[in-house]
Amino acid sequence: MTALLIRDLRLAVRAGGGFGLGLAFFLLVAVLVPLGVGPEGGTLGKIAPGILWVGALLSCLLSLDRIFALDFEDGSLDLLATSPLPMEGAVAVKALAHWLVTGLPLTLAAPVLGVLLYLPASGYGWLVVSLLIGTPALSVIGAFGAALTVGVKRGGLLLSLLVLPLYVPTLIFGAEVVKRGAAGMEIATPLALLAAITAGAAALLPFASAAAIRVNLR
Amino acid sequence: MTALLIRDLRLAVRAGGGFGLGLAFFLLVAVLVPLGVGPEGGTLGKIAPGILWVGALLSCLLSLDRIFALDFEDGSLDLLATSPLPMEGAVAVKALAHWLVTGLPLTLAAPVLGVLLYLPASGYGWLVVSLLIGTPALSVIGAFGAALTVGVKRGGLLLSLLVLPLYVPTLIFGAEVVKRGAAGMEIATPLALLAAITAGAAALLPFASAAAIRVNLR
Amino acid sequence: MMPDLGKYAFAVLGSYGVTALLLAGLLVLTLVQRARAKRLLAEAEARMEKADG
Amino acid sequence: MEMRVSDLAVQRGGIVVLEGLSFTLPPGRALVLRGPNGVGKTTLLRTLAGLQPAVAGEVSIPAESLAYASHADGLKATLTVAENLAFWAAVYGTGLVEDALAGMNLRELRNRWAASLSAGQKRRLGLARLLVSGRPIWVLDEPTVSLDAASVALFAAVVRAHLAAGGSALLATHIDLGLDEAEVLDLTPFRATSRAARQDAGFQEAFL
Amino acid sequence: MEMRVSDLAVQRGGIVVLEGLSFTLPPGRALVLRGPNGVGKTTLLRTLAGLQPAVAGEVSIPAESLAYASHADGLKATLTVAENLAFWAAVYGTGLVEDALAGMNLRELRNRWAASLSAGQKRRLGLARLLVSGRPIWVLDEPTVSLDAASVALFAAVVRAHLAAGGSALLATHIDLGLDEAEVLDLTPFRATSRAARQDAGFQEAFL
Amino acid sequence: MSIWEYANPKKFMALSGRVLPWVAGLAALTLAAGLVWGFFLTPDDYKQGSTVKIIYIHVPAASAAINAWAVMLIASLVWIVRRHHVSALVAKAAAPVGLTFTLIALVTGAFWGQPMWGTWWAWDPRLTNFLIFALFYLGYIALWEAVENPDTAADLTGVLCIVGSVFALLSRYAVLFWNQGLHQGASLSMDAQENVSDVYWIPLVICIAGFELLFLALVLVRARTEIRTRRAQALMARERLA
Ligand code: HEM
Ligand SMILES: Nc1ncnc2c1ncn2[C@@H]1O[C@H](COP(=O)(O)OP(=O)(O)OP(=O)(O)O)[C@@H](O)[C@H]1O
Ligand SMILES: Nc1ncnc2c1ncn2[C@@H]1O[C@H](COP(=O)(O)OP(=O)(O)OP(=O)(O)O)[C@@H](O)[C@H]1O
Ligand SMILES: [Mg+2]
Ligand SMILES: [Mg+2]
Repeated sequence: MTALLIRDLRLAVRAGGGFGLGLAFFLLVAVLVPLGVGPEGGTLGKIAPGILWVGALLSCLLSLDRIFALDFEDGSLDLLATSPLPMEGAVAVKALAHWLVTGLPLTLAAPVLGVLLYLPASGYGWLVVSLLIGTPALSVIGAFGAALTVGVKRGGLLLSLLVLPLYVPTLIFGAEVVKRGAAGMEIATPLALLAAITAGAAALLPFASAAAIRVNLR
Repeated sequence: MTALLIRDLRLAVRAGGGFGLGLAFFLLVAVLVPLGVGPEGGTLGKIAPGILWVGALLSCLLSLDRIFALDFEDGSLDLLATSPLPMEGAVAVKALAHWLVTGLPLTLAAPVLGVLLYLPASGYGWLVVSLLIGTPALSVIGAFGAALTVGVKRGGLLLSLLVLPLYVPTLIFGAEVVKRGAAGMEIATPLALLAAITAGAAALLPFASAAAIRVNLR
Repeated sequence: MMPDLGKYAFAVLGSYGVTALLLAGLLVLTLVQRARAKRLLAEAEARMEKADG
Repeated sequence: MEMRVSDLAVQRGGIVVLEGLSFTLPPGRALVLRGPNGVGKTTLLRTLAGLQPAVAGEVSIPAESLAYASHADGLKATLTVAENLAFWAAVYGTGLVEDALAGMNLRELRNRWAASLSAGQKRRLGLARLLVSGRPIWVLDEPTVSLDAASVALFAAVVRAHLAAGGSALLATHIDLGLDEAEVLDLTPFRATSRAARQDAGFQEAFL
Repeated sequence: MEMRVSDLAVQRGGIVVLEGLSFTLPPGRALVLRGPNGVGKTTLLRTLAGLQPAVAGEVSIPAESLAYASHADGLKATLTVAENLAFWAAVYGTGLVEDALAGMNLRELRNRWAASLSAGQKRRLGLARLLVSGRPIWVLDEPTVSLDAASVALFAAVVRAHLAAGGSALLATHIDLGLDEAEVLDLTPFRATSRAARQDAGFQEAFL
Repeated sequence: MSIWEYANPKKFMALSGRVLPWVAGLAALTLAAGLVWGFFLTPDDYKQGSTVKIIYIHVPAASAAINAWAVMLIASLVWIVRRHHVSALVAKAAAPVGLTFTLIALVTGAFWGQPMWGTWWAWDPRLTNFLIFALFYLGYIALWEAVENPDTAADLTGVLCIVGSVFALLSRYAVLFWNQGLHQGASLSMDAQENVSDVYWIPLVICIAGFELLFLALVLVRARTEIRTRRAQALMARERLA
């Protein structure tokens, strides 16, 4: 298990491995939206929580197909499936690796991007907290989508289509936490729901993902 | 040339080929943003031109890596390079095919999504016009980015990073046309500039792309 | 000695501080890379000497 | 440590391709599968490795004893030769990296990126994975593709040593491996033809 | 229609791997390249195909006369066998699809998706591309990988017919193709070693 | 002797080895002098107060970052036209330095904007352009890192640098069109050269010189590192074959 985690992290930081690129994409969304929408601070500040969460979600999404597709294409997934590692464990570890290279850096970078979108000062803390609690769910759900589409050649966009609806609750509660936090309102309810989604997804989805992979390898 | 165009279009509509998925992604962005931002019509209407253009841009971006990566991986790009087709022509044709399966459907679907975002009525015509004139540039510039990253394993995100800054002028002028159009202002200048970018990119970039591909095949 | 920065102390010291950090980071990175390259090259050249001689 | 297969039928793409196949593979023996292209060798090996379910018949393989090598090598281009092997050694919980490197003549290439190997060198690395697995039953799909004569001989020697140590090997191949002591099983006679056998086969047959 | 190579040096990953290579390949002749794994066969063929520049020496090949087949087949999984071939026929401006299907014994598979072919069937389809190209000089990298004995014989017959029609073929391989009339060129003696030749070679040599 | 001679790695190493200590020393000296002068010995501006001291970093860093891009563009062109390895490596060496200077300009600008404009960030054309600039640098560096074969990487990044420069000009214009901005006018008592009183102007010029020298020194060191790495790689590769 640790070997798999280390391998995945090592592959991520090696040339072309994609570490930091999710982050870059997040940054790009935060830059492009003002370019498209216009520079007025009032409007931007109002949409900032939503846009930041949508941006985080899209960045996660883009690196999802790496979770299994590369291993499938070069045959390692076949070999992993015939190895002594339980597939459920492998899935969980790969989702964890994905979070470590995508969700975590994203969370840490979010406050800086908040500046670009004129996020109100009271929102920064909650932005970080909500991302920290919410992004693991994105990785786990994403791993499930990746497992479903692993056999499909370049299933990247199909993957997006499958996964995005599953992301909706996380997005709504996550953005709500930031919006309320920024407005100084009570945030306990959405935060609790966000945490519940993450916990539930992390506990149950690896089993579904492992089953999906086994089917796809047949 | 026509054979290549027909092949690329046929591959796109076959299983897993990605036709319609760019569209689906565009739709999802249009749905997710109101979910993240909140449902007030005033705010949404104001940001609609920008968000729609950003959405179109992201959808294009997501399908870019298909332009050359699949052909590279299965060896067809080597074979194409040794075939009688000039590489510049092949690049141009592939960008055209990309536009036909991504940019064009997107343009046609945009008015419907405008409704979701409360785009003011006067903006619909200009939305379609600006996308029609602007999206070919997205495909051509994207083909250049795809050509640069074709050797890189799963260069999808690197591609985004390289290409998005190049998209900035197109985005600004495109969104500006819609914004001004919706507000009933004069749109000749940004529209002319948008057209100039498309024409310039289509005339010059295929040469740079062909050079990049030849380098990557070495 | 220290000039009185008044209410802008945070902005001024902050920019000087971050600049110092960024420059120091770049400098350290540059020197580390230089040391590694030097070491690698020395090793490779030593081996070449042995092989040739 | 014996692999026993009785009256096995396997399917690919919803069509039964082989049926009525029975054999045993005791420790210390090698069995070479032959048959024309498309007869179903790959399909059979994938079924034995547990990657796809059998249509009919029984497969008995002791748990945790099988190592499978497919057409693809499962190498990571951005890991070095040694790192690639070390990963599999950790997965299988063995520490045999050095032996495997020595065994497949990869010592000199140990710090090269897998991306920069030639076709045959990649294949050698793929085969070294077997040594690192420490598993007794090897199931190999065209293991010597792209290998030169010397490497084929090296591979034969490796297989022989594995058999001598009580392991066994099942190999699908079109070319001569120089393993004269191995039994050969031609799959052509087991081509699925009978309607009956296809009857309750894969998902497609339910509609026949 | 003669391919002439004189004093050629080729590089891979910035290192000269072969040097001082000269040969001519007149119409009607086949030349088989041999050599251990990693000697540089693939590199040489890619250079001749124009995919990478030569380091030194001269290659003279008549324009538009060469067809190259690499380790990979360049098949599109979601096109049928016939569609795959028809594409290349259109690219090369020939209409030889039916002949090629017949030549490589693919008629029965013509409406199958390329994805559902076995390894050997895919390879046959990859080779059929050569027939469709109508080019006289074939440059082939391990063409018979994964082929069974019957298909190897079929391929040999196809090559013979090509030679008889005035074509020529350059083949890198490790196994016997059954083309006894072909000359054999072992690349081992041309391994690059001399310091001088390496001096101004690939990009790395500028730093030596 | 033509200047192309120095495109030979050996000659470049010899020459750069000789000038490097002087450049580095001079850079340290001018920087120290300019910053000490600026920070300790200039009065506060009547309007901006002590924040005016930020100018001694902000402006030199910004102009050095722009010059770094120019250096990369020229070096890329030289590589593509004349295929001199050293120039490709100089372009590679300049990118991280340029990126750092860009970041410094951005961060100091943000620290300055906070008290002056009441906001850390504004979508002002100059600022926006610099942000896009930073993204170009990031992409350029990422491309160098992602491509393994150094010659391929040099070719690809060269093409990117040229195309990117064209688009950078385009973006500049597009961004100006999009927003007229407040960088210049807003609260500056001293934006144009002639408005700057000598009290601030002289140390500022010294600082600009210091940053340019620092850039030169860092690029020299980094280029030397790249050359050493490439030589080590070449030796190791040869070893493997021998
Ligand atoms: C993140 C925010 C900022 C960025 C990215 C930025 C960027 C730049 C750039 C690119 C230049 C041009 C340098 C050159 O052409 O040589 C510049 C110059 C300058 N900036 Fe900023 N700036 C920022 C914020 C500010 C603020 C808040 C102030 C002061 C209120 C300021 C004051 C100046 C001055 C006085 C100059 C020199 C003017 C000139 O030579 O034209 N900047 N800045
Ligand atoms: N999706 C599918 N639908 C129908 N038939 C299929 C499908 N996929 C594979 N087949 C067929 O199944 C048969 C078995 O293929 P398999 O790959 O097992 O053959 P093989 O013996 O390994 O051949 P080779 O020696 O060429 O590797 C082939 O005839 C192939 O054409
Ligand atoms: N990036 C690289 N850096 C250094 N050496 C490399 C690189 N890529 C390939 N090589 C080496 O170049 C040599 C030539 O490889 P090539 O693929 O041409 O061999 P080959 O004769 O086709 O071998 P095979 O029979 O195994 O296919 C090999 O020794 C290989 O290890
Ligand atoms: Mg097979
Ligand atoms: Mg080869």
